[in-house]
Amino acid sequence: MKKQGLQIAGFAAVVVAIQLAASLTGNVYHLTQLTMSAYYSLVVLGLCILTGYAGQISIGHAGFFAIGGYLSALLTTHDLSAHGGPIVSGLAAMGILTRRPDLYGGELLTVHPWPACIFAVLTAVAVAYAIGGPVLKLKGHYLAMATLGFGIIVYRIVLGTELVGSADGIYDVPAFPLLPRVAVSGKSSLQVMNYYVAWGFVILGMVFLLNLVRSRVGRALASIHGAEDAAEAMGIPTARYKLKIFVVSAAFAAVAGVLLTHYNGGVGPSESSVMKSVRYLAIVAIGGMANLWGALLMSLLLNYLSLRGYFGTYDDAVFGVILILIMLFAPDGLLRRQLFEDLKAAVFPAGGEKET
Amino acid sequence: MRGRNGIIVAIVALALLVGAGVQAAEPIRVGAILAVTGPASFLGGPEARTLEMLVEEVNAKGGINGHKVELFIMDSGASPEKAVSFAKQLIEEKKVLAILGPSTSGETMQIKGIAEEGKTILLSCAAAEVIVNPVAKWVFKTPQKDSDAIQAIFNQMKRMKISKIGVLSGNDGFGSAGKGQIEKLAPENGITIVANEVYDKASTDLTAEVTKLKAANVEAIVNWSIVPAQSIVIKNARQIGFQGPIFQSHGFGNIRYVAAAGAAAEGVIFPAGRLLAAEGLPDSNPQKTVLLKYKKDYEAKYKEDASTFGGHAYDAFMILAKAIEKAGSTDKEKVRDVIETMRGFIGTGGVFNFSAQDHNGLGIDAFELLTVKDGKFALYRK
Amino acid sequence: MKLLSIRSISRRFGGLKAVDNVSFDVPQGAIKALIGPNGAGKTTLFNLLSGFLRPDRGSVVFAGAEVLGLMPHQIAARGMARTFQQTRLFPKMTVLENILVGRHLHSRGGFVSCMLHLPFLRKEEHSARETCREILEFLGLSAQAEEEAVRLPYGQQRIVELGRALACEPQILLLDEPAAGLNIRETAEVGKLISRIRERNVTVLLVEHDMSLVMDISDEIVVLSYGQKIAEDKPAFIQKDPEVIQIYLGEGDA
Amino acid sequence: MNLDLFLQYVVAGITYGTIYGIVAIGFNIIYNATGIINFAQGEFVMLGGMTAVTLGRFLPLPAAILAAVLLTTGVGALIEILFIRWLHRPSVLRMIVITIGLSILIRETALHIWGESVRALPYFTGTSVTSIRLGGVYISPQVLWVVGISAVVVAILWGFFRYTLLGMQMRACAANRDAARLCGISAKNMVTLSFMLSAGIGALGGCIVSPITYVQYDSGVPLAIKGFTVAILGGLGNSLASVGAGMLLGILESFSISVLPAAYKDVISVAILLVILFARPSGLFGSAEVARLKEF
Repeated sequence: MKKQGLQIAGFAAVVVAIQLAASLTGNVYHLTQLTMSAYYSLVVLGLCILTGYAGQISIGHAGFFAIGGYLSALLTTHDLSAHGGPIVSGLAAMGILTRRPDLYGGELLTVHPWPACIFAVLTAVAVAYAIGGPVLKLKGHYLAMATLGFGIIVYRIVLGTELVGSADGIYDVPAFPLLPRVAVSGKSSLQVMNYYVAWGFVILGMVFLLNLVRSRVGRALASIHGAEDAAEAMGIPTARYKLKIFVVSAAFAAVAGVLLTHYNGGVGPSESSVMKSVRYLAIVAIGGMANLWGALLMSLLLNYLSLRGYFGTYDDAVFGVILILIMLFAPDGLLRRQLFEDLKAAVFPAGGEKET
Repeated sequence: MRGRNGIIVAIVALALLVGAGVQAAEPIRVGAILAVTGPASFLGGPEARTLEMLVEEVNAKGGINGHKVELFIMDSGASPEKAVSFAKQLIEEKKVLAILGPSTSGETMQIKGIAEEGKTILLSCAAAEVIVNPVAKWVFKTPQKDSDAIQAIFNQMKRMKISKIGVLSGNDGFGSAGKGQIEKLAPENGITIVANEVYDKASTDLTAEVTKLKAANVEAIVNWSIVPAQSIVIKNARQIGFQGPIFQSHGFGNIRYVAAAGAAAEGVIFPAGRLLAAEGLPDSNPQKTVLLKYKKDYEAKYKEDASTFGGHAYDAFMILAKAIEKAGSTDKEKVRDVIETMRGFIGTGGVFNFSAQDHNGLGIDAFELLTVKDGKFALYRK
Repeated sequence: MKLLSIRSISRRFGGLKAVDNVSFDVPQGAIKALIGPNGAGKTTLFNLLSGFLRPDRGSVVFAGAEVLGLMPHQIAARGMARTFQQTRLFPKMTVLENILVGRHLHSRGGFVSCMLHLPFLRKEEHSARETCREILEFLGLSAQAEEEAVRLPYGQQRIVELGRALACEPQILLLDEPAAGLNIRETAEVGKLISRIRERNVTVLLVEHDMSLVMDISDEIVVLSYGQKIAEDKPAFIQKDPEVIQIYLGEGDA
Repeated sequence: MNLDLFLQYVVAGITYGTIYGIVAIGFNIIYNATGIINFAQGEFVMLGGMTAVTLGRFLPLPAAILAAVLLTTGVGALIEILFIRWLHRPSVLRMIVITIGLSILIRETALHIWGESVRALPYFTGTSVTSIRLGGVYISPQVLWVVGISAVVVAILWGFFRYTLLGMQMRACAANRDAARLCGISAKNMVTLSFMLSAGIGALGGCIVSPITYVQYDSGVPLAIKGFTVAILGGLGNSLASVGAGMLLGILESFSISVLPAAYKDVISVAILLVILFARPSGLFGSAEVARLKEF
């Protein structure tokens, strides 16, 4: 536990160092992409614990991200003033609704970001509960396909529904006032604050998950990954544990979706695309499957570079190549001590590498 | 652990260095956010190539007012979140004078607010009406209005005494925007939509959809889409023996779609900018020279047919260049004001007349009804 | 006083009667052995008892309650722990961690409390580790506590798996061929270990091929053949039982 | 809905169905030989189409198609040798990720080779508008080509696996690698062969459907997804069944749009996939036991 405290502290220090470095060198704008990367990292962390530790693959996590982002965006942009009626007035009475000016000086009556966010995340959680049961009974390719299928369904629905703007997505999403004087917003004046908000969330999430993996539950999850029947024989309710961790990671994705949507001021179908889900999985794989720190660092690095357009028209290609190379030569990821041994093992099968 | 933290520090230091690298004061900086790859690459591809060509040309001539143009093309892959990231990057970091694109309406709407906040000119190459209506101070667009295209079609229908139509549209931004406008304008023109279907851009066969329309005995089909699948529609319609006229959107303005549809494309009627039928225009037409030049240059350089999409980028860049020239400075405010008051600018999309109320500057006269004759675009003679 | 009583339990796979109407009891504190030629249905019977398989009919009363139809983890929670014929150690975990998983039933931390690392967990974790170290002591594996379990020599892996089951503090321990693939010396050690486990007043039911081991340690023996119970008696008598001898000679096994 | 309309929908369904079926067969061959689902299967179809179109410029159509199929077969072999062959007991997760990576890689390479524009082979007979009229139903001759060639392919495959030594060896490996190895069959070569086979079939599929569906650098993925659905529907590893399943799904889809907005067409097919996975992963036609012992 001490060790973990040090890690977190060290990481927090780095986060601060980056901000100072950026500000002092007059490159504050780097924080924009770093902030976005932070939110994507939340998804990656959630997926890492599900796939890396509990051994349940998911190629549909962008779906949960999208459920969070889209619902929050829809509720905070859909103008209710036209509707009126008892429900609306009722909601207004409960203080759930809020008035705000739009881009063109008009006024909108919409749901306040807080209830919207809560509703969005709860919905994602509910969906995860609902599909998790049957999905997690499946194994191997079947599990991969089922999660992939879920992702595609979300993508299709988003794309085919005019209420959520079909292909255009939802735009003009307002800032999210988390606390008095602290808001998730893309305004360049709030850049530094948002950088800290985002990384604050990541560190919080990291603490939660590190606690989890180092605990009784963490061991149970790892044992499910290692030998499900033995875990069951030790009295671990494997089905329930798998479902719970699935829900946890879905919640991480949904929260990320909500926050990034408010930060970007919009959300589009691309956020729910299969390619996105694959990227998250790729990052977890590159980070070393059961390695939260690795996943976090790789997510930070790759998302940052990708969002700054360093990969140009080769963006997806880069991910593809990295994915293949890592899986071929270092299936346990890069950020590890015995990396070299594994490379040897991979090249000379006689070495017999271990498999996850 | 220390080691790992070390890694991050290294990574970021590196990143900052790379970022800091791009600092050069002299040239005019222009950004472009285009969907060069991904689901809208058929838009972004030609647009990007057109811009590269134009910049080369301008710089070869010594730039604008003696300033060379430095163009940053960012490939958004049609994902809004990237468009957002790039828009901020271009405005805050690259300090660009203007952003050309994005290619899709979705992305444009996502960064509209950012352009406003960053007080940076945005010349969108996307079609949707919402981009310029309501008008936002810094946001302009070069493609013609859907509503005008549709009006042109409806006028033609009235001449042909058609009142019962079936509508098909792609599930992309272009398709859904057009679908909305059609549903809005049809009643005013005394036209009833008896069947209305949306198809996916990855569709492989749409026989079922057109069969449904035929079953509703529509007199004509309007097919509103910008994706390849639209030529599958015409083909399947003809295959199942639909004889009535087929109207397409200006999204059909890409000779490859005609080639793909083959014989089925013959006789399709669609409104489009004059680029596609430039040769057929009377010499009196003011656009003719501009069109022919762009066509010639583009086709010479890239060995592929020029499309109206590239034309939108052409117009966006030329309008900007013209404005900078006239403003005689690279001050965002000044340039923007010049664009807003620009009149009679001859582009590929039509003759632009901007105003404080109209940030598109094109009217219904920007459209010519075209048809396909022997696999080539030709003016439609009513 | 019977701890476990099995009544006319049967299970068939397609045409094959893997376990056919078997009944016997396991008295509290006994070491009972289940022997029989390959394919006699011993492991199937274990899987039925521990809930990994559903029987076609029959009843299993454990500690005075019917356990048939319960999920394996529920049966484990009732106090029945088992090992597997092929070792099922958790990879990428140390010996200690493997044993700690066995403590699952005796700790309470849930998802939320674990994420928040609530104070009570520190005590819980501490005592769990204490117990496990004690068990490692008992197994004579303290030295290997921090090694990765699956990298230990095979013999020790068997012991770790046994210890993991022991960590559940079961009332009864089902051992599926604990001596499989062990050399004579190791087998003898396992034998001693099992007797010492009994001294921790844990009842033991084991499947074993190694006759010498079985004869040494077990109080009673049940003989299965082709899914049916053909004998149940003290080792001394089983050795003389003509039918049993017949099968084994016929099999040429053991 | 009158009879003609009904039949027209059926024809449409059969058209989609055949396409899906071909992709599914590709999946099954590799799955049987390796237990891997090759997520890059759709890319083989795309490659076949693209290459054929390019070669079509200087070669007569049949030659171009043949060459395209052979080339793609080569790619299949190359992929197996470079990325799969030497892996030591790879985990399912690892294989999934690798093949996904391959799919991305091939797609992006195609983008940078051929650009983003759509291509199509000419219709084998007649033009895009020619259609044969049976009663009130219109059928494009190309559809007949697709159905016909697919039928032949399936027949040949069936014969290959039943009656040729090589085919039987592949089945042996599928049924029990180790036993097969003991009989002196090189499992590794069988795997390579399976990749070549399914790449070739995918490519052929890509060629024959491209006049109808067109081909573009990214047209692989949607096909692959339909392919999965069908492969699962028919029971993973069961090629004949997957043809039937393809037809079923195709017809379901074409009718679904007569009641639902077409925008949700794909939701239907994927939803079906999920239902099957939940209800009976062994597929519609397969029983659990059959699913376990893999057959081509």
